[in-house]
Amino acid sequence: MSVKVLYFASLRESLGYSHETLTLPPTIATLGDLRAHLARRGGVWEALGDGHNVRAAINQEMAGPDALVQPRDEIAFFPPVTGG
Amino acid sequence: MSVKVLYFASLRESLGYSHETLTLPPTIATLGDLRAHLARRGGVWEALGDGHNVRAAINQEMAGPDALVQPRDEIAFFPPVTGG
Amino acid sequence: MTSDAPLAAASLEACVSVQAADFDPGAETLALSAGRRDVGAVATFVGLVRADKGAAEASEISVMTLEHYPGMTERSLQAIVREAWERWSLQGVRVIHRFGPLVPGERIVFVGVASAHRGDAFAACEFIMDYLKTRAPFWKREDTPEGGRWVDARETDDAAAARWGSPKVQG
Amino acid sequence: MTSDAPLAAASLEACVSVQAADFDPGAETLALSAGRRDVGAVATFVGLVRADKGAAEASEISVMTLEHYPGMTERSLQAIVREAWERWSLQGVRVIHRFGPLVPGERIVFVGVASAHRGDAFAACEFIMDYLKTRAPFWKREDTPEGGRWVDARETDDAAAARWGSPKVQG
Repeated sequence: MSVKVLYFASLRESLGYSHETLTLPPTIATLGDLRAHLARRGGVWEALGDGHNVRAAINQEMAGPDALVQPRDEIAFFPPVTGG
Repeated sequence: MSVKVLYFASLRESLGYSHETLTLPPTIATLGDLRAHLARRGGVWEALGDGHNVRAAINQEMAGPDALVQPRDEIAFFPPVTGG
Repeated sequence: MTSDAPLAAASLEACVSVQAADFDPGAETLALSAGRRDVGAVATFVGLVRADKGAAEASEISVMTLEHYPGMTERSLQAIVREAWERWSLQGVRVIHRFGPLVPGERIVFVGVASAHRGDAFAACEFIMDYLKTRAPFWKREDTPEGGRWVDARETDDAAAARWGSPKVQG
Repeated sequence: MTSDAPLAAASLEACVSVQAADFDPGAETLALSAGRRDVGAVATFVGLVRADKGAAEASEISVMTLEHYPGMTERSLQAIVREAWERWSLQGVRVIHRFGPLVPGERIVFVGVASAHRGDAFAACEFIMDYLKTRAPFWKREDTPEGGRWVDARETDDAAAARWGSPKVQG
């Protein structure tokens, strides 16, 4: 399946780009799976791995690692928010 | 001694006037004494007696029944406040 | 005035107004941060006259008249502000309270607090309102087409003030 | 809109703005009670950019840039407002949050709440700020003459949001 992935703030800056469209292997069912998949790219991508303080949203709603990833989802990764 | 006494709000309305200058007998030492003294006038003045919800200030500071009354004090009686 | 400076008596007097005239809450809010780079938070409160007095009343109020105790009113508001200034780290405070006849929809009171952080600004603003409600010598009289009555003090206001603990301000 | 009316989706959208432009807190405050006779309390909050970042920093910030997640930002602010509307008896809410580059002294955020009573207005206003701080997708970057850095999330903000109990708004 294909999903759109967005990156924000310090994560966007360190990765060097703000979004990508990904075709995912069938082994990826959850947000946690997707984070691990991206972290395996190594280097700056390890920032998405376990133990790093990264939050996520699916279709513009905050989502945890067990949330299911569906085709054409808009998935975003970002550091804890600091507005207000 | 002589003191100035002020009345406010519903108390002023029921008594029919807003202030008076009183020459007090020497038996009156405290605010509680003064309230009892005024309540003994009877009629509408009983509103100043024990058990009635009347607050008092001496020289524009809130004061309790044990506060001492001094010559030339400005003493005020009024119902609980309702501003804001 | 910085948050570490002692609160001068002149500043205390300048930040409290008791007046018959209306005020501009927008201008007062702007003034609390104008020209400053150290204010991070401005919390304000505006109290207004409500027409609706609930189902128990026969009709809406036409006029609310605020009586006050000139002199003591200013002193008590200044004491409330001084106590807020001692409890929290503040950068500016403004209190305006009107007296005289007011109709529904009119403003009664403004409290504005500036601070570096929002927690201090919110807490001090609410504290000042709670104390003002139970300590400042104002009395409301409501007139309706059927006649007038003095507003009773509310126990909920005493409870609101009590949650701030033992005051230095006497009540 | 009365306090008993359900909050229509259109009203929810109308009361949240995410914009680069500045806003007028005075006009927004006035709008919350304009033409009404049932509003007794308007509580507002304005957050501003501070130059002073404390003793640990080498120099004052020259620019603060707010990045956000268009679309999700509006949705999350609307969810926060909806939750406030369900928790308290409110008559009006207005939330404005800016994005883009801002210099010290500039306004970042406005939250205004109208209610019959001050307790509801204060609580809802502070609740919205606390939730906005921990739930709305904004990120602050500070630039000083020595370089820039992204602002870390603060534990005190999480604690402030947690005191309101279990949210329906996800975080």
